[in-house]
Amino acid sequence: MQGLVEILVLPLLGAATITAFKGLMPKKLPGIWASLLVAVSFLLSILADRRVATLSGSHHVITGVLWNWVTGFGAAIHFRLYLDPLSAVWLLIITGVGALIHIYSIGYMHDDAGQPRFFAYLNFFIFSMLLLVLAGNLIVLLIGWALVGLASYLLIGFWYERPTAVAAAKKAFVMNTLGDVGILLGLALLYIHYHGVGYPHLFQAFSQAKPGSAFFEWSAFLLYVGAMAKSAQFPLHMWLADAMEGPTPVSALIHAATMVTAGVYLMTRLYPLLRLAPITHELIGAIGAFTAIFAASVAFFQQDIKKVLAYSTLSQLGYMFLGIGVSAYTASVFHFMTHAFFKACLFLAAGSVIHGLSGEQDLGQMGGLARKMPWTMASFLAATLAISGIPPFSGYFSKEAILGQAYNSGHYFLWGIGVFTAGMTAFYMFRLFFLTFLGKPRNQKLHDHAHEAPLVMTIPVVILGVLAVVGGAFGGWLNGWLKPAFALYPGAAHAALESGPLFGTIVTVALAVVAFIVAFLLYVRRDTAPKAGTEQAPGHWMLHAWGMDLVWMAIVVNPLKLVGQAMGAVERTILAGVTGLAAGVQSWATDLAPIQTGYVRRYALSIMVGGVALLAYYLIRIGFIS
Amino acid sequence: MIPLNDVVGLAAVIFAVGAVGVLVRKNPLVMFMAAEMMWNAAALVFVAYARSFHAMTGQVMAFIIIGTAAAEVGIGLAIIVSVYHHRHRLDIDEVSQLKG
Amino acid sequence: MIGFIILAIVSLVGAFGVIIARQPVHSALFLVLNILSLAVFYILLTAEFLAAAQVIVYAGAIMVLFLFVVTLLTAGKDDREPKETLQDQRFWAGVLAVLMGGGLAVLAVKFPSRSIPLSLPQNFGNLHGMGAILWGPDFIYLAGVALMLLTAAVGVLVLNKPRPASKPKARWEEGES
Amino acid sequence: MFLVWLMAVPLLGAIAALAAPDRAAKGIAAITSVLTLLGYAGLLFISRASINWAWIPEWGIRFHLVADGLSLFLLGLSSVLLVVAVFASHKDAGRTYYFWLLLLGFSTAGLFAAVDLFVFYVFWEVLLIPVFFLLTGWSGERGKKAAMKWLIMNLVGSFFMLVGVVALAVIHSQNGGGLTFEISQLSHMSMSSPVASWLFFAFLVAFAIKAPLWPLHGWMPETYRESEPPVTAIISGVLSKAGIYGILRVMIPIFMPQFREYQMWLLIVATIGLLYGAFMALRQTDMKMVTAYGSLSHMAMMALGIFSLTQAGILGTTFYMVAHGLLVGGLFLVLGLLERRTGTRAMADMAGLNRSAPRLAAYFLFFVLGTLGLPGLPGFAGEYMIIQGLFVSHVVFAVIAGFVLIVAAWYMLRVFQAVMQGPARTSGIKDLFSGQVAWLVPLAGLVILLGVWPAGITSHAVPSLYHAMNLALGKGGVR
Amino acid sequence: MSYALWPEYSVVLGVLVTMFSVMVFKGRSIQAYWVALATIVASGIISIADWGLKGIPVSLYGHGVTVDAFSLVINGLVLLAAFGALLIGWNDRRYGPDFPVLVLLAMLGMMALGMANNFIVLFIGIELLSLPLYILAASQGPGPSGEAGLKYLLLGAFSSGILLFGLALLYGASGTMVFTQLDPSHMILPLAAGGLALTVVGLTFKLGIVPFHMWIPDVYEGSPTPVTSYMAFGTKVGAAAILMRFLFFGFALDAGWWGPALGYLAVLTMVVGNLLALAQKDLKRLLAYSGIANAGYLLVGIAAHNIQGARALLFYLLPYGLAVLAAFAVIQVVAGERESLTVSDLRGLFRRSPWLAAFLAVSLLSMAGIPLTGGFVGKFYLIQAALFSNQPGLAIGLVVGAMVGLAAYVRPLQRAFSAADEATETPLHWPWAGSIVLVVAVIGTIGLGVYPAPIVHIVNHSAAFYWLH
Repeated sequence: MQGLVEILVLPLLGAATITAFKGLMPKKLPGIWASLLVAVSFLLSILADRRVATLSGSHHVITGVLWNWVTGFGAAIHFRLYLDPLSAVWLLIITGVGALIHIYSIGYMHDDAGQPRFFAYLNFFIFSMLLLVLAGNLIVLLIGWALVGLASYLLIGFWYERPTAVAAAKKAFVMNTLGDVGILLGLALLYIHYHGVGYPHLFQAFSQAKPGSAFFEWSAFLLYVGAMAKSAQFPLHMWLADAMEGPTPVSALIHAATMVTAGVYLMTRLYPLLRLAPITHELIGAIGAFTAIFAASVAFFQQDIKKVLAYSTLSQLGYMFLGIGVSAYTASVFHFMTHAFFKACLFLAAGSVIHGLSGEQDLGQMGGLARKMPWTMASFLAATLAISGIPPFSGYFSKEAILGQAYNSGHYFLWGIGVFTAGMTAFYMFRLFFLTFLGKPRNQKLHDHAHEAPLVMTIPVVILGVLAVVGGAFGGWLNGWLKPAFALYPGAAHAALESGPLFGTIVTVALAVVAFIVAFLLYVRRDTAPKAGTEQAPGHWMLHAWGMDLVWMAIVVNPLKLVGQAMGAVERTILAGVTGLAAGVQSWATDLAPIQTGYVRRYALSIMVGGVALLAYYLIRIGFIS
Repeated sequence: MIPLNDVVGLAAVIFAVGAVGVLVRKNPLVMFMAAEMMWNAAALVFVAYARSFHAMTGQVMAFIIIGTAAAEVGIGLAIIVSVYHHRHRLDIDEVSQLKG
Repeated sequence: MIGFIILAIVSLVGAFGVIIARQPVHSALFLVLNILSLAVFYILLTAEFLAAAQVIVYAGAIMVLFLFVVTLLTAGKDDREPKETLQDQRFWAGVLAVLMGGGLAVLAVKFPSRSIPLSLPQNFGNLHGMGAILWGPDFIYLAGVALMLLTAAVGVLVLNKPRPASKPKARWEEGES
Repeated sequence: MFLVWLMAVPLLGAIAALAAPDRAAKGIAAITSVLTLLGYAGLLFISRASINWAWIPEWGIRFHLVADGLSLFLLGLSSVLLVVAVFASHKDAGRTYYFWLLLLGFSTAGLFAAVDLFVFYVFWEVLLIPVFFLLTGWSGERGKKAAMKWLIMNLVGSFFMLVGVVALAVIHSQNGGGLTFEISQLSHMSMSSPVASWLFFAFLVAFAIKAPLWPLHGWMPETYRESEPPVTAIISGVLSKAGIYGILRVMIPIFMPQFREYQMWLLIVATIGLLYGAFMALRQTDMKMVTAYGSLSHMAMMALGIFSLTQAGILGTTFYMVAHGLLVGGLFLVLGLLERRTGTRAMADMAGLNRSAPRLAAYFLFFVLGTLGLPGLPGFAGEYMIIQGLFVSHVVFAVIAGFVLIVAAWYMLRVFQAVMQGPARTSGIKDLFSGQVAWLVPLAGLVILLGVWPAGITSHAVPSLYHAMNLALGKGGVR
Repeated sequence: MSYALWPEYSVVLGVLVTMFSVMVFKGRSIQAYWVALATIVASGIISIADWGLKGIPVSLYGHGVTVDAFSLVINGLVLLAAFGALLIGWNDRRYGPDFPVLVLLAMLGMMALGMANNFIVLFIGIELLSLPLYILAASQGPGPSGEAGLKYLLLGAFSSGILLFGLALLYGASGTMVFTQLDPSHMILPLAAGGLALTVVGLTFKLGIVPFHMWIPDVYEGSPTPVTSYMAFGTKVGAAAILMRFLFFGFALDAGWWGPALGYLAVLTMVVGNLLALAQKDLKRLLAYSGIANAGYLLVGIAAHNIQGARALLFYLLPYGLAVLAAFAVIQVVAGERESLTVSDLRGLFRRSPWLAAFLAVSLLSMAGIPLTGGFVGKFYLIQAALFSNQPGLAIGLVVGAMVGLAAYVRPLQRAFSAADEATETPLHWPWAGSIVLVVAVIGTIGLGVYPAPIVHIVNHSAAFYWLH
């Protein structure tokens, strides 16, 4: 198993030790210890990846069975780990970005009472996420899948005394359970047909199969439901926005960089299945595109700095699924990587801002912070440029790759949406940037106390900022690196990176620039209030995410409530029936008792009655009376 | 020579009359007499059949019945006396405290 | 045959008299009538010994006992039959008795038992015969009757022993003494 | 040998506890239960322990107990929960309490090991009595009502079963097979279809009442509400499994044709129960009741697993019985600790207890997660196998079962968050004492072990399970 | 002559000696009790000695009495009943020197019923059983006791009349009085049918079958407790024995036309008895109704009319009797001076005397038919019998009756095991004799439940009526 187990176990060890000995540990130790472990497993991951790279043969896979998970019906299901170039990418991002965010958190959480608990959860999350990507079959993947859900539940509800946080946590967990069930059903379906859920086994089977049967559509769709819930695709997206109740590093790590992209991982991992399920495949792309533009529109007028970033995350996830939909797998992975860089950077920077403003998140209270926190501003700017797709920043390349392949594969409509969304992205990101760092401060008091974050926080931010700038350079490497992973089984026709038509690029960039200018004019020159445009029709709806929460209440929650009430009535009747029956027999007895009148002659009469009856019966039976 | 089955029929009637007596009379003594009458009817039947079978077992049975009746009457009257000693009326329906 | 009918009427008069007479004394006397008629039947059925026993035991001992108790209990009280209080008691009693008695009578009359053409054996039903049986093979029945009479004796003693007004306090240790 | 140990030790311990003074009772009970557990550990090393003594030769009844893969782990479950329950009980509960508790352990051991129908029935009814007295003696008038309901409903069920038991043996002997109550022999018997159907339902009703399965769960709410937490843990953890176990052990081998005939109806009713329990749990305001109705739903899940008549489903049920027993037992015990601290069970009366009792909260959350079927914990493994089985037989029910998993997450988290999270309104409570952690930790460890390594049970259960099902295969069998 | 009747002879002897001792010693003369006890023990020993004896089975006095394994088992049960009654009443001053004498006399009657083989012995047995019980029932003054005695007397005389007339008709129909010589195929059938109907009425009256049961509650409630226990156990043993002999010896063949009626009566009895038991407050009355219900169970064994039925009936008598003895012993101890004991008087019994409560629990659970008690095994055997005779209705009726009765048996237990109010916290005194009965009964009940095999063996041996299929 060449070190996979160690990579897995180290974070778990961290979580366990911190939980067990948090009482004994000095104040700073948990953070340092946790970060150290993650960093070590980052190094181990690098080694493991090198080992994968140096593997001979066509497919570069390290795999092995730890133990039998369950046996007894059909084929045994093993507890199998599996490392190939695809999971290697995730491995690196998870541990690398994870390590940075751990370090950042040391500073960010330094004065929080629950600090050890926080780092234990964080380590536990890293472990679960690694389990997810290192899983060798769908069951193990599902275990990791659910455990990251649990981790995010714990971390969203980290400040458990905030009712909003608790509610958000529950919402996230329940919606993710929906996803888990989807995967569960999907893998059960696959198991029935292929008597196994291990990747190599399944892929072998897929590569011989003919596309287009309902079975493939269903299994692919069920698995996609899982991805949907985890990656917050429309209509299962609400939990992600609410998840911002958690501490900012959590938002950066879980709800931007890693966990929410698990769906992307699952879909890219199962690309041979997508080939067999064309309808679902198209659906993925369409929903992805819609999610992208929908989220972008919602992000337009958000008032909360983290909300904006959350919806932008949604939008970027939409891009990734769009990429999957047009089977631009490498591009999606590429975008996932760059997105991990710049979005983590954005969140951490936002975190520094919030930290600097002692917990203030409302854009209405910010402004003009550039002078106060230059480093943060610089990296935030870099990341903003990256996400807006301004060349030569990283975002440009990855987004370009996705759009280009969308165009090449003939999905012109999706392409159009993508391009337009790119423009919107540029607008709301720059709006955010301007409202935060430029213009004149809207809350002087806060502004006066604002200060640059300590080094332990700034350094990770800057590193990520740099990555956000240069991340595009990894494209070529990634292309080569993933080629074996996608070449192994049929179905990845356009997996490799392709460049789109030139005019596409021009239009995209032009839109971005225009959006930049508009934002600049509106929010720096005119310095419009953040609230502007949220009163009347479109803006209002955009601000409230088009009222999707209400829709959910209307079509899902309330009907269930009604069913519950009906069943409550049934229950009352059942219980009443039981007691009623007993009471009925009892009262029957009490009514019958007076038959015993106490008069001897009545008793004699009853004897007489019995005697006559018996006599008559016998005489009838022998046919004397007939 | 008298018709045996008619004797049995007569016994049946006496038996029924005795039963009626037990059912309708309220005086415990009279009820008891009626019961004795039922026994007598039975004894009569035994004797009659003994005659028809030329076997004396029936007569033995009748004799046993008479003897038993004597003993029973002794006990019965003693009980009735001990129960009705302090009561003013010989009414069986007064003795109905135990019920339900 | 005529004799049988007359006897039957007499015994039935006695029987009905028992249950109709208003006063227990009359009932007792009617019962005597009934018993005596039965005794005559016994004689006709060649059971002299039983007839004698019937007269002596019933008409003699039992009825005397009855009359004695009647007079004892009804002394100075109204001994007239109280009103019927149980509703429908009489009606149902009549119906059921008619059904049962009628049914049995019909059975008895319609199905005569097998009768043996031979002449009666020696000593049938007279003192010798009965004695030979009762003090011979069937002695045990006599013993049983004896035990019952013994019981009756004990019973009379027990039931009429003077009883203290208030029950004595139970002294558990008494038992072991 | 170890089987004898497993039954003799609790019995002797019970008598000893009764003889001992009140303050020594708990010590004796603890020692006894631990010894029992050790005996069980010994059992694990024997492949197929069994007792087979003549009991009533005239009726062909043998005192025949077997610890095969089917019963082995349920025996383990009962001994583990017995230990935990004893440790979790009040110190001042009194000797009779421990007497009944140990007697319960004795009778459950007998029940799970019995393979002679008569023996099975004897223990089946005997274990009603300890629970009855535990309900009567340790709670007020409402407890008495609950006890009455418990006893009468269960006995009503099992009396019909009694007729069924005897009828099976009689038919077997009238077929010329001689009078015997050995399940393995009765299973080869041929019956006329209507008779078989009547017997089938006679058994099914008895088992369904004990489980309980909707709509025969009338005794459940009161009993769970009124009983002491350790007793609730044993009732819901072990006794309820007896019902399902009975279906597996007795009905599957004998009544397979009837299962086939009525499968659709059985599946439908069980599914109604599944949804029903989940939604009722969602409506409760009493945290103990939420768990109670939740387990009602889970029992329906197990029933579904059996009624799917597939290897996966039945195996899943076999596993899920043990898993659910540990989980729900632990959960009820934790709730008991909570109730003892707060003095209430109404979720509205408590909030934010996490601040004052983080360790309690942690274990509470652990068992909540296990109960709602979090992958990685045993509940999930069982539910997965059951759903796998349902997929094979009827997809619709698999989908509904999946949906219920979501509802389960909903209502379980509702409890946890209402009690532990949110702004702390009440004054704080004491956190777990080390003594309580001492029995919680091994329990949690066992749960995790089962979660990551279900094969530990399934691989053992399979041979005897398929033995039972191959007995059935003669009559249609299972897929 | 053979030793076959020596158990009975010894009892007669015992009666005489007892009465003599009464004359000799003044006062309550506990000596009479001792003599009676010695008699019972002696008779028991002789019965056991007779068990293996060659020359058994034997039929004496012109087939009047048959001594066989069956009658010996009945002897054993009857002796147990008398033993229990005697000891329950032992330490209570209210029962004078007459008590043991009458108990012995009634016991003689029951024994006679056990071995009766013709109408005369049947009748003698019935009367010899009843007369002492009339006296015992009425022995406690004109109050409830007198009422009980009077009711028992009048109804007893009435039913005896019916019985006699039925026997007479049977005699006429068959020409013989010996059961084993009765042969339905050579009878005048209608006459036999009428006779059988009336005879069954007379016998089931003693057994307490609905609708001939109505004397039972009143008489049981009014009579002194030991007498009640004697009636509940002994009378039922005798009646069941004679009913079984009479029907299985006399009418074994073509049971088709008389069997089913008994089945209906049995079901009716089981349901009504248990149902009315639910409504009772007074404990003795409750047990009276449970006695009716149990009579129904016994009748199942007869209605099944097969070898299993005979065995099951014979077996069931023992656990039933033990449960009855235990229950009435508890009542005697708890009630003390009072004649009656209501269910609510049991409140807090567990606090006052845990063992007493435990014993009560065992006996009531045995009546309810919970496993590991004799009652369960008995019911189990009865159900077997019903199903072997292909009459599932009987089995269903049995369990339905048991279900209905449950609450009746359980409620007293709940009272006994619930906390008492301070008033009743006085500890109870244990008379040694009653304790013996209790211990014997409870051990027996549990023993029968845990290891019934030997008893089952004996019963199967002694109820071997080979002509039953």
